[in-house]
Amino acid sequence: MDSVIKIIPLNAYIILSAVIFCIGIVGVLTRRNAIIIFMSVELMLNAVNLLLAAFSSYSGDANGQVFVFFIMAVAAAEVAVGLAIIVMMYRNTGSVDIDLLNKLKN
Amino acid sequence: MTIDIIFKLILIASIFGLSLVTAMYSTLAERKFAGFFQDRLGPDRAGPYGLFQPLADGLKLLTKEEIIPESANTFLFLAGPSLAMLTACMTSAVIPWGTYIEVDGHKLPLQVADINVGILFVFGVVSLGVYGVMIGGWASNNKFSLLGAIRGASQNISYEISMGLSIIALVMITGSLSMREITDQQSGFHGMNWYVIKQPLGFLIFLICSFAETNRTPFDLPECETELVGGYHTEYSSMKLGFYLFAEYINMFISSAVMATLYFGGYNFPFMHDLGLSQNVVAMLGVGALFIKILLFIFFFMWVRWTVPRFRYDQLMRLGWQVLIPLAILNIIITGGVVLFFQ
Amino acid sequence: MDKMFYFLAFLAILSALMVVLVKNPIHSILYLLVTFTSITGHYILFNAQFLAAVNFIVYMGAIMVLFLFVIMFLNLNGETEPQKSTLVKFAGVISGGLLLLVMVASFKKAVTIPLNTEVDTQIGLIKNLGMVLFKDYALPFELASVLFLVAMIGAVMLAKKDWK
Amino acid sequence: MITLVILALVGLFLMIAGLFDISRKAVFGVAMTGMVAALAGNLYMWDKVPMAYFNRMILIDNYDVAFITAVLGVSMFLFLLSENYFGKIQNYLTEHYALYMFSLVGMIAMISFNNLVMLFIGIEILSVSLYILAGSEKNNLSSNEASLKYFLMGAFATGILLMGITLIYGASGSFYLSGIEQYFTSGNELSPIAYIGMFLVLVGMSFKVSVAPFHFWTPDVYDGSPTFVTAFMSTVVKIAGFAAFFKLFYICFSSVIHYWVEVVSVLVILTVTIGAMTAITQKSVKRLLAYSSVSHAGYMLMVVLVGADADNLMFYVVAYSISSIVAFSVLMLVQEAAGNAEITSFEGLAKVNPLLGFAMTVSMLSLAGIPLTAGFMAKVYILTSVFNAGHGIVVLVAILTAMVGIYYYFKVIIAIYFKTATEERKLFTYNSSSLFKIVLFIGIIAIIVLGICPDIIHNLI
Repeated sequence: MDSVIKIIPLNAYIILSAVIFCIGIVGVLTRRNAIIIFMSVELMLNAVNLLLAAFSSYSGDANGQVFVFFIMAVAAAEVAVGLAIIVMMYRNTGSVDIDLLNKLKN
Repeated sequence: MTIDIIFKLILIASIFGLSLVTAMYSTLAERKFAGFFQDRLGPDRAGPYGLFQPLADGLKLLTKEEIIPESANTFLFLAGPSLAMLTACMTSAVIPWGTYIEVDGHKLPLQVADINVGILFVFGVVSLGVYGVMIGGWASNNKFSLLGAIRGASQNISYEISMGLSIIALVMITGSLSMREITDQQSGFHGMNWYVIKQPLGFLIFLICSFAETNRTPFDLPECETELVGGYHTEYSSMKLGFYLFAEYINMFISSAVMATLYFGGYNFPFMHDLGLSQNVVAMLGVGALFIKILLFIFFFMWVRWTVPRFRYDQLMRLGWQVLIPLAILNIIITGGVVLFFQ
Repeated sequence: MDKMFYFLAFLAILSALMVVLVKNPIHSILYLLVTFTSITGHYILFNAQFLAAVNFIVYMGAIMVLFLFVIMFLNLNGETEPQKSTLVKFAGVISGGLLLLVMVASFKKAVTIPLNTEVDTQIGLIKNLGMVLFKDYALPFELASVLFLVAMIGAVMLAKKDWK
Repeated sequence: MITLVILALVGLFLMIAGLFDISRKAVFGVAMTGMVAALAGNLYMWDKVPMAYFNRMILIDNYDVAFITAVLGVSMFLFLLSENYFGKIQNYLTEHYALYMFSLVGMIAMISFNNLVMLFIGIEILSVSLYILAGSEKNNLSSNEASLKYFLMGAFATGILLMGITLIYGASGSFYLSGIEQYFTSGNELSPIAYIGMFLVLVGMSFKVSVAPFHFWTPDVYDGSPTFVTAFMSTVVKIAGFAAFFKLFYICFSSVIHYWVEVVSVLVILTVTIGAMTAITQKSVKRLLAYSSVSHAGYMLMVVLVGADADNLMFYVVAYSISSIVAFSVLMLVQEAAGNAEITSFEGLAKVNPLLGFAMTVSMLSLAGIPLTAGFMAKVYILTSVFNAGHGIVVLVAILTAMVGIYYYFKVIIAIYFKTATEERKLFTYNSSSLFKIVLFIGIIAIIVLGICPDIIHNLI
């Protein structure tokens, strides 16, 4: 089986990750549901992971893949805390809308 | 090259068929054993000793009316059981069913894919198994189903941790994540160098976690009839329900196979290399040995089901978090110490 | 192989778009799951087996289950989500699009590593990665455990109901 | 390195101690002892040959020792002034302490990093602890909001920062600072992805240290969090953030400074202006301090802009932190007595409690940059070096906004000295122990002494 790194140019992967990354950014900027925003952030992190793995494989350097491993670990920790925060907020307000809190305070 | 591919296709087909048949007859066996444990006969009308009962059940499920609740999300409602079935069948790809057989000088391993990270693959697929339950339970739009789905999710997440930890202790001894290599390592001492001897605690934890992951009694809270009217599959009928039930039995079969492979020597059987038989015969006998081990495990699953009562929810959580996880960590520490000592 | 790449790339982008576009959070999660699956596919194409397995277990098996769990737990329905004003949405899309434009424009000629070099395709195997991880990256690995401890404290502190 | 280990172990120890019934004083004592031990272990490294640990994951030279000392010293100062905060925590007391210890671990990893993995993990340990601490008042909606906003923005910033790191790795092929530096100084034509990576790192770091226009989360988060956490975030965390920011840019990107110097100077101008302008209208002292911290971040960013003189940064963060902590500690007491943080709550404070009034006044003077205080000398040093580097406009804008700043800082001073307290407010008691008074007094002395003879700290590195 011929490896993909001999056929597809690296630029294709750079552009693919850039596209996914920007979709994530747009998601963060346009949605109001905290969980969806958070999922968009996960999308961004995955774009980063993909790009790191691509760089690492194309240059034959394992460091990049180890970094991906760390990003995954951090993402897992962030998810645990983030969802706890969202649950806490839902308990108090009954909603996960990020703009609602401003209204409640005033 | 072509013979390899043809052989792989035959292998896949026969594994798939075997798991289906085993699952089918597990249902009959379960009812028979239930009858035995409760001092009654069990099914005995369809065919001699009720042997055609699974076929009759299948026919019944296939011909029953399809009911999809009006308020349910149709696509997800259908996706739930399909996902459950899919994840149940995926694991069998990395299990080594036997050594290899020789045809025309070709060595044909009895394993669909010997991937480098076999155990991780099994673990990953097991952790995906919860999606079938969750999506089905949510899509039904029924509070009992939702409760069952949430219970299923939290139970699976909780027990996955100790399962992973017990696997880590095993991997520390084997130094490999490939299922085939782990099985081959157990062929020493006349085919009886099984890892259950070195990892008794790890095996016990793994066993309990497999019960929880397959939602079998005493961990069948996601579907308990008395409180949740069937849990996540309350709203399901006909073959969709059949898929859920079937997936449970396939899961039981597969987790038995994984346990047999990891801890009970897989296709190794005592004195396998001392009998002086040809390679093909040894391979076939090995497959037979593996299946005997699997069937024993399946019997154990049923034995437990008809003996032990169901846990309460808080007991389930306490067992997972306060007993199994510390035990699994202790197991890792002991294993690490022993491995270092003998290095 | 190149067909595989294009198929997976197309799938990843399409489902990533759907994550952001659909209203129902549950559907978003399922589309995100598809994105992760296709990214796992890319890892397999790289022969990065360990990453593929970990992506499977961590992202699909743990993180997304948690998301799904929380959404079901809170019983959020897509129809009730208030929308941002069109202006904000427009601005968000424009800024994201601009960033994409700048990135793609500059990446187009950014060939950093020449194609077809004889690189080691075995680096993604678990033995190799384990060596790098536990020799060079031992300190960050240990610090990651501190991070998990923090996350554990946080989850218990914030999500549990107070006792008096 | 020993510092890192000690703090992590103390955090662990505190978590286990939470299982047993231990008095508040003992817990506080353990945490302080741990920090003192860590500080001693850190000072032991002073003026040694720069040492790399764990396969060059961290590298400790005088720069790192100085900033770690600043972080530890300032947080000890803050802890000593905050007995009321820890006294009020009902649930999870030891976990709170453990979180502070772990966040210090993260900061030390951030400061002494020699590999971008360490920077990333350090930032994450710190941020995750802060998300939790910001939301630790669970029944307070503002605290919830602060936590959620901080979390979402922090995760977003992490994503951007990571993309930057990835692109730099793609261009240079290394995560080690030396490898990246080598790539940027090699003189070859740089790959376009290196530029984009550099700017994404800039944006990500700017988010984390709240530099305008990426500061919009700051007021809500600083306002909503418990006041102690706000003080912690706006002083200790800022020291660590800017130490990492400066180190990264100084070592890696200073050879291509002409590409980003204009961007950073725009950021500086925006930050000082926006910070000062929005602070004018604030009625709450807490919010005022939040905006003032944004404006001070602008000054700290100037050091990055110049790309040299780490001792200026050092002096500035120490001066700013001490002044700010004195202000926050007074604010905490007033807030507890009056129930809110409005400027009106400070009216007549000088008569009711002269020490608190004087402390607040000195810290406000220092934050405003009035001569004979530490804040003045800090501003002088930085503005001189910026002027010498040829950024006249930045200096001009900074001086103008500093004048605006004087207006709103003096609003507080006027309230303290020239307004009379209501009858009700005269009866307020400000619970403070003698330890608190002594430490507060030391703080006041430090502000003035640093203003008169700044060489105690300046020129150390």
